[in-house]
Amino acid sequence: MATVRVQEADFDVSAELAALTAGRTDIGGIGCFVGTVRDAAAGRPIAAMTLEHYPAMTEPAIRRIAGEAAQRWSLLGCTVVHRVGRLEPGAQIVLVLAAAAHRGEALAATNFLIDWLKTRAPFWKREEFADGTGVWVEARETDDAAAARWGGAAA
Amino acid sequence: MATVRVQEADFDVSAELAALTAGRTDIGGIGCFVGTVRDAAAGRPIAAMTLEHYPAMTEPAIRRIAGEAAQRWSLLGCTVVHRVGRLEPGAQIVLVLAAAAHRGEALAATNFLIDWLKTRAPFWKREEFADGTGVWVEARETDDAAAARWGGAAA
Amino acid sequence: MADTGRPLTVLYFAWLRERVGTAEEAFSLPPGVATVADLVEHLAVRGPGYAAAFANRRSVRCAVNQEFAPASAALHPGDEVAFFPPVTGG
Amino acid sequence: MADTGRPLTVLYFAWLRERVGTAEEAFSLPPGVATVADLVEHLAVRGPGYAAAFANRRSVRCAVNQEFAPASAALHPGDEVAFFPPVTGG
Repeated sequence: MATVRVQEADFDVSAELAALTAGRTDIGGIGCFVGTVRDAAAGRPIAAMTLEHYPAMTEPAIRRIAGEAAQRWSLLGCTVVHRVGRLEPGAQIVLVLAAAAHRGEALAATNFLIDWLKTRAPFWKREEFADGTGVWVEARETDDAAAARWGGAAA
Repeated sequence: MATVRVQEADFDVSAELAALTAGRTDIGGIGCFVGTVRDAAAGRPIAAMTLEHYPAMTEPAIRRIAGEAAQRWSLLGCTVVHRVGRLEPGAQIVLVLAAAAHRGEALAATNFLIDWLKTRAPFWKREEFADGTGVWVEARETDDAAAARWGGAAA
Repeated sequence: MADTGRPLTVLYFAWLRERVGTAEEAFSLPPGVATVADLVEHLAVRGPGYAAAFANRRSVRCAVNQEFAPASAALHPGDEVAFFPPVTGG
Repeated sequence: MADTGRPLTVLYFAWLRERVGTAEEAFSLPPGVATVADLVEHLAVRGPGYAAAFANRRSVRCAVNQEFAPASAALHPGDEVAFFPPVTGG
């Protein structure tokens, strides 16, 4: 039921929303999160960010967690699009959409899915500075704490 | 700083996102909620929903609460669009966008703003049935409970 | 009280508007009406539409000058007072 | 153990890939390697790139057959084992 894609191309939020809700009149609300590339990391300006992933694992893992979220919050639909490759500041990185009969479920599922993507989906970000050097982003402990809130389902 | 509009016309989420983030590279995430018209109320099919509001009060009240949310969650931008008039099942009713450096703030602010809109913004919905009769929607106690979670700021 | 001549504007929304039969009216602050609660008592006896609108006072909310206001809120000449059911937007 | 001939596939991502110098390699399950932890010990002494990749074992995560796996996870011929840093997507 979930739409899951990992792609280099950008995505259009309205088009994804339209696809999620097409022909449906039982949806009361859609929660949404769009992640974007910031121009600085720890105060240092970045020129770009490159995302790598583990293709054989990524989509199945996201699909599984989206299925769990759908059950847990009675979702009527769910979309996850995650970009990979080189992205410049301001670019969209990730989209989560969760549709439900009521807003509480839609927003809780959106929150859960983005927390899970940040802590359990096999993506790695490398930041590139103006001088051409780069560093792999280190995982943030606050992200693990955010995912741990959800209990077993996030593991 | 907030963009607030009450209008009969539909809205385009991508266009609102683009306007919110135009020229900015300090945003890390945008939380979003889209409310839509459901085809049934308490099990009874509805043909349409008509939204009435208190024009002199609505936009200033939303603008004030958006300003509070911006302070509380260090928002980098915020958009609220609420439609009025006659809307059929599947139509978009309300849009909330909240942009922040990090996802936690963006999603918390989105949640707060939609809870507040449901319980404190002067809109009233009238459901219209297939036979032409209609009823004014009664306020749900769960909505008040959702708004009460936020403490003083929601009052 | 330099302003006693300015009328009160009273607005009605949703089913209060339907029952009262008008969306807006203006009149001088009636003698003895100092608060929102006083105004409700004054309106409720104006006729059957008003009586129906204010029959269940617990279902009526009020704003004075575009701000939510309790029944105890003071009224002044020139105020805009709105009566409406609990809100159901979003 | 009908399948001892099938090689193990080992994948490296992010800075582990950079340090090891390859994204993927395949070899028969070495004698004495029964778990992920055994494989890490085996790889860490293969050369300076491997040694650097596995120097801080607390920073290395593993998946076996596309599922996150602890150091104690058993390995079998034909498995796909991936090593990578803690994830940073989203």
